[in-house]
Amino acid sequence: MDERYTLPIAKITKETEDINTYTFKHNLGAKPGQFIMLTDFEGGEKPFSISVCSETEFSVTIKRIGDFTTRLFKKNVGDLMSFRGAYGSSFFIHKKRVLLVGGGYAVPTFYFLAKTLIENGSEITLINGSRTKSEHVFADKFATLNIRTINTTDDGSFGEKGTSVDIADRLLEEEKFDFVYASGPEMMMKALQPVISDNKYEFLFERYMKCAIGICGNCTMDPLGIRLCVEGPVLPKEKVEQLSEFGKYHRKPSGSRVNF
Amino acid sequence: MDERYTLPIAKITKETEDINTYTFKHNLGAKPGQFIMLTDFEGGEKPFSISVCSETEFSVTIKRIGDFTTRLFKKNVGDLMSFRGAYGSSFFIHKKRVLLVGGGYAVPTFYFLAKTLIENGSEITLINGSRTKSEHVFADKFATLNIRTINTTDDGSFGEKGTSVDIADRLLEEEKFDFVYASGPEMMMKALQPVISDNKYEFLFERYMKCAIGICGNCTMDPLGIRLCVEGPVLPKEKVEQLSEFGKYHRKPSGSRVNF
Amino acid sequence: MNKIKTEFLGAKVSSPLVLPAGVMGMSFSGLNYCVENGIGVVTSKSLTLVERSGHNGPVIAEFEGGFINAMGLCNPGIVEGLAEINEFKQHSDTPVIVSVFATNTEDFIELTNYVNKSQGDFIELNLSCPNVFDEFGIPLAASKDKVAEIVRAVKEISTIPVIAKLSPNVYNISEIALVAEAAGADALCMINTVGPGMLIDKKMVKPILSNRTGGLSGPCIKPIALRLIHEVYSKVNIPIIGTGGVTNGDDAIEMIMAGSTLIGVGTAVYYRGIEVFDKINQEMIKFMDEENYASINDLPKLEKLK
Amino acid sequence: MNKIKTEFLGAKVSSPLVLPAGVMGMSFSGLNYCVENGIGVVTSKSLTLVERSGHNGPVIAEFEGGFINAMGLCNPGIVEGLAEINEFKQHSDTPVIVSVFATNTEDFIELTNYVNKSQGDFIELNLSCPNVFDEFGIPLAASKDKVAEIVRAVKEISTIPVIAKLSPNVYNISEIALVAEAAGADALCMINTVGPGMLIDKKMVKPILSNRTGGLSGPCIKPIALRLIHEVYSKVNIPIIGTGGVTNGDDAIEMIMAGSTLIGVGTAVYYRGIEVFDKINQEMIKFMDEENYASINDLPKLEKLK
Ligand SMILES: Cc1cc2nc3c(=O)[nH]c(=O)nc-3n(C[C@H](O)[C@H](O)[C@H](O)COP(=O)(O)OP(=O)(O)OC[C@H]3O[C@@H](n4cnc5c(N)ncnc54)[C@H](O)[C@@H]3O)c2cc1C
Ligand SMILES: Cc1cc2nc3c(=O)[nH]c(=O)nc-3n(C[C@H](O)[C@H](O)[C@H](O)COP(=O)(O)OP(=O)(O)OC[C@H]3O[C@@H](n4cnc5c(N)ncnc54)[C@H](O)[C@@H]3O)c2cc1C
Ligand SMILES: Cc1cc2nc3c(=O)[nH]c(=O)nc-3n(C[C@H](O)[C@H](O)[C@H](O)COP(=O)(O)O)c2cc1C
Ligand SMILES: Cc1cc2nc3c(=O)[nH]c(=O)nc-3n(C[C@H](O)[C@H](O)[C@H](O)COP(=O)(O)O)c2cc1C
Ligand code: FES
Ligand code: FES
Repeated sequence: MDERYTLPIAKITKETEDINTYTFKHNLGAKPGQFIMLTDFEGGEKPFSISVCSETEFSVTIKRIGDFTTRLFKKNVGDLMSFRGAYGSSFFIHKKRVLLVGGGYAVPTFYFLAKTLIENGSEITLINGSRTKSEHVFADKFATLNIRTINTTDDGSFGEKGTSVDIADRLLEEEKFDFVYASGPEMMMKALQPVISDNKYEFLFERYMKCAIGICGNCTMDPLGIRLCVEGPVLPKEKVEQLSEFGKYHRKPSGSRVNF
Repeated sequence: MDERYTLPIAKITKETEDINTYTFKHNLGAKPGQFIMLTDFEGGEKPFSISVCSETEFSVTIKRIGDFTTRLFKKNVGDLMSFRGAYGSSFFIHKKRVLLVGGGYAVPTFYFLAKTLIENGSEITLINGSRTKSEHVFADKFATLNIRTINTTDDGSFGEKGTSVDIADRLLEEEKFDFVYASGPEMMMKALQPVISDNKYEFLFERYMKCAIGICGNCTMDPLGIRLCVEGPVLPKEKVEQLSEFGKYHRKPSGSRVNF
Repeated sequence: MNKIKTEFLGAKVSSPLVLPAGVMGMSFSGLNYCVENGIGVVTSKSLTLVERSGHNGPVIAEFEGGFINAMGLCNPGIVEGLAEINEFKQHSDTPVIVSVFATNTEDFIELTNYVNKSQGDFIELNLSCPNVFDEFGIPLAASKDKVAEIVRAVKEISTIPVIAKLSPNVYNISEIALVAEAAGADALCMINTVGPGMLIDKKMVKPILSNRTGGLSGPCIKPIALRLIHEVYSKVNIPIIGTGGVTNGDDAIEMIMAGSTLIGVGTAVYYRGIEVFDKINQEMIKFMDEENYASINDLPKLEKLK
Repeated sequence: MNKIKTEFLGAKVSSPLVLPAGVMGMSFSGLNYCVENGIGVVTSKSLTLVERSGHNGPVIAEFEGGFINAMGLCNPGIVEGLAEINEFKQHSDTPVIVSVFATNTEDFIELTNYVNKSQGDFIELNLSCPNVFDEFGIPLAASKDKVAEIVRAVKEISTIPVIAKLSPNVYNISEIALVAEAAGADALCMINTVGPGMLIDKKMVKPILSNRTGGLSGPCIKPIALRLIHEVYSKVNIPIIGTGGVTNGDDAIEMIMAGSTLIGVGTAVYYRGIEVFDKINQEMIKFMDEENYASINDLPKLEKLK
């Protein structure tokens, strides 16, 4: 059965003006890269990546974007929310030298990934990028992990100046990595792709999701037809290279295409 | 799931003019005393006790009585039949000195019971009773088991002369048994009851059954309300002693009472 | 157990759970066995004027999520059936709903006259059996006119409250419920089995049920029951016995939230044994404890539809 | 795989399995993914004249034996939808059924004019969506007159065969099927989702689906589908795409025996993965091998009803 849980929000952590982390006391049993479908039964159910996950609690880190997330930002600790999942594919756990390239609200899922990689003895370099200091997330949390982190902002207001892709480009010229992970805006990943074309990698994608269980077909990726909610959201290089819509278009709730 | 199997009749053994044994190649996984519901999808589905049961096949030994069994007696090896089960309670396996008191078409289920008792090291005495030689069943089969068997007919045409109850009465005066099992016409069991009132015992009952899964209520036994298809057909002494309908009446398919 | 005590049309009941018509309701002892296992109200098998043996077997078949059944309204007839109920009443003060089935108003009136003389506490009109199509055609509950006529006629003469049992297989359930209410029904029982459906033996190429088709019951009909109950609850002012697929405490709570006052538990007897009633009672109490509801009567209901 | 080759309205199909409307049918690539996994015929999401975003989430919820869903007919509109189909056709010769939805004859005619200009092989009239009640009321398939009118109008202008998709939630399915046949339908697809049903979140006391209700699909509707298909098969002379709860080879065989020519497989994609089509193909072949049927076309049918 596709179980649904309805629980009070146990904790709300303000990360930036527009990004909050919501914590629930529940043993989700998820793997890094997976997501939940979250709803308040007021209209709308949306996918969010898991940013923290232990046997007693899990968190999702959410950016205020539209109707649903705006309503969510008005909720308080103790308010009930309902979720199902975890769904989807997860990141391959590579035990050697890995590079994590992240951008914006999509970085926090790397926290869950990094914890798991550390447990498996990987040697981690994280690029945590954002546009500007006030939008930078999880820097403190990553600092508590014993990993090499490079913070970067487009405007240089925090960490280095430049995009995550700029930093990745520089690192890859100097060093060798066995595996690259990317999670961030699609155009960031699109820009990253040529930079890491000699590497093995996995990208975390976002597409509009409705059923999240692989039947409605709203989240299929052209031309493969694979469903981002089942075969994704984490896709390996071989798949990414075949995607004709990557960096070009995605589909609205109606299924109609919109260009990035 | 309440599984249903449709299989060809693998073997038909004529036991008497009116009694046949039907064998199916199927691992039923039943316990002695349990029954199946058998149908040919021509109208009617009826309960029959399991007389032989191994990992590769099982048998039911059936007396021609009414519409359904008359149709059944016209079937040939290879004809398809459908069954579900095994259902119901089973005989307690007592490992010491046991007495089996059987009558008519209800005796064969003691073959399955005896085999199981033997495996458990019980010391078995079987009274195999019938009205007359031509109605006597399974004498040969029981002879192959290394147990003490007393064949008896009302008219003395085969084995001793007398009813199963007469023989049981005599044996119990002379010997001690740790447990008594009875399977036969209800009036036989009714007559047996006072004879074995000092013993522990179990009786196998028959009542009209429809669902066989404990919901229709057609097979409940007054005044307990227990369902013969779930809590029975094998009932222990404590239950039997409380039954007000025992030897008095049973219920028709309509639920209406008919006296024996 | 105080938490789950409630009232139904003036009668005190120890649990909101009801044994629905046709399940374990053949004999006084079958009803009593359910009482011993925690049921709050029992319903007899649907009784007809004349004894009926019902359909030939197989009468029931399982599929994923439920059963189809076509018992064919087997019952010993109203006289013997009421004798069982009276015998039950000698040993128990648990309220009894007498379910009756007929195909026309005159017969329903005659049945009611019998029931008036029995110790039954409520009379339930089975207007919705889906398993006697070949014999009687589409259930009465599909027609507003017939529902109105029969309920009115029975209500006029019945000395005990009248419950109308509705069919799920209609598009206009609230209209039918409103008609029943207007005609004087004191309560509604819904839903009867869904469909009907059919299953096939693919080796013998035959329908499994000898009646070919049978109504669906069990967990899979719960969403349909919840939807219909909520729609009807939004419109009527009489209590509803919510029935259909209730298998555990969560289901029972959902039934109440959808608008039920009492909750039928039928097919679940197969899934969880005769102990199912006690189990569901306990599960409801556990939920109320966790969520701080003092009584089953405090449980909130879904917002009504407009 | 030769055993399961068959024909449907003159088209050769590699497997009798059909992807029904609304499942994986949003994009050319989704359809193609199902073809790679063994489906014989694909159906598009039901297309409307104007783009629809569909209902807010949650749009789907599971229960024992199935799902309720209320997607709300989300689709990119007929023009973009047909563009996806044409793109699909560039890569595949698998037959495509174009499903269209409208609420009146004029719109169905307009939709048909678009479909005529596409590479779709069949047009399917969704007369039976149970998830847009609030917006559009009771499905058209509940009315004989509307079914007749729409099918006739579409048939008159359609350049490809016309399939009518029927609703299970009626008492007179064969009458409706006969009306569709008489109006010129070349085939029937049945059944659409059942109910609809509702599920409740008991902590928040809210319906789980944002549309409140949703149609039932999955294993638990199979008995209803089999019953209705058999009844319709007994009366009409046009082929049926039997859909509803088919999850394994046994189910598919039963559908054929009930009277189906092709078999829809939707919700099972959840239960058994996208590989479900190949799995069912193999399971059908296994059954045919065991029972000595040389071809899917040799499978016997249940005796027709009189
Ligand atoms: C697998 C997955 C993981 C995600 N993880 C996170 C996360 O950890 N944190 C987070 O803040 N967000 C995450 N998202 C995105 C998140 O689901 C959307 O931001 C959210 O649904 C917006 O809802 P809304 O009602 O507030 O905005 P809406 O009003 O629905 O959307 C506002 C805009 O965003 C677009 N949009 C919405 N959802 C998507 C989508 N899934 N893909 C592409 N565009 C979309 C809409 O088309 C619209 O233009 C994830 C999405 C996916 C698919
Ligand atoms: C648990 C159980 C185990 C059984 N085991 C065997 C067995 O191993 N071998 C065997 O031959 N028979 C057995 N029976 C009895 C068998 O089920 C019936 O003989 C059979 O159903 C008769 O079917 P029919 O259609 O041929 O006769 P019908 O026409 O149905 O019946 C003929 C007469 O028998 C009566 N009758 C039918 N079934 C029952 C019943 N269950 N209880 C009481 N009276 C009944 C009818 O009321 C009628 O008077 C068993 C019954 C039960 C309940
Ligand atoms: C074996 C069986 C027999 C039934 N007989 C009757 C009946 O005689 N009269 C009636 O109104 N409903 C009858 N029903 C319907 C039930 O009362 C109930 O409405 C239905 O089964 C749904 O509840 P459930 O899912 O809890 O079983 C019967 C149901 C079953 C399973
Ligand atoms: C998510 C989902 C979306 C559906 N959308 C449509 C649709 O747009 N048009 C339609 O005619 N049927 C639609 N249906 C109904 C299916 O085509 C099919 O008739 C039904 O699901 C029964 O088959 P199944 O049990 O194999 O899923 C949808 C079903 C599901 C589960
Ligand atoms: S969201 Fe429905 S298939 Fe992925
Ligand atoms: S036969 Fe139905 S309860 Fe026993």
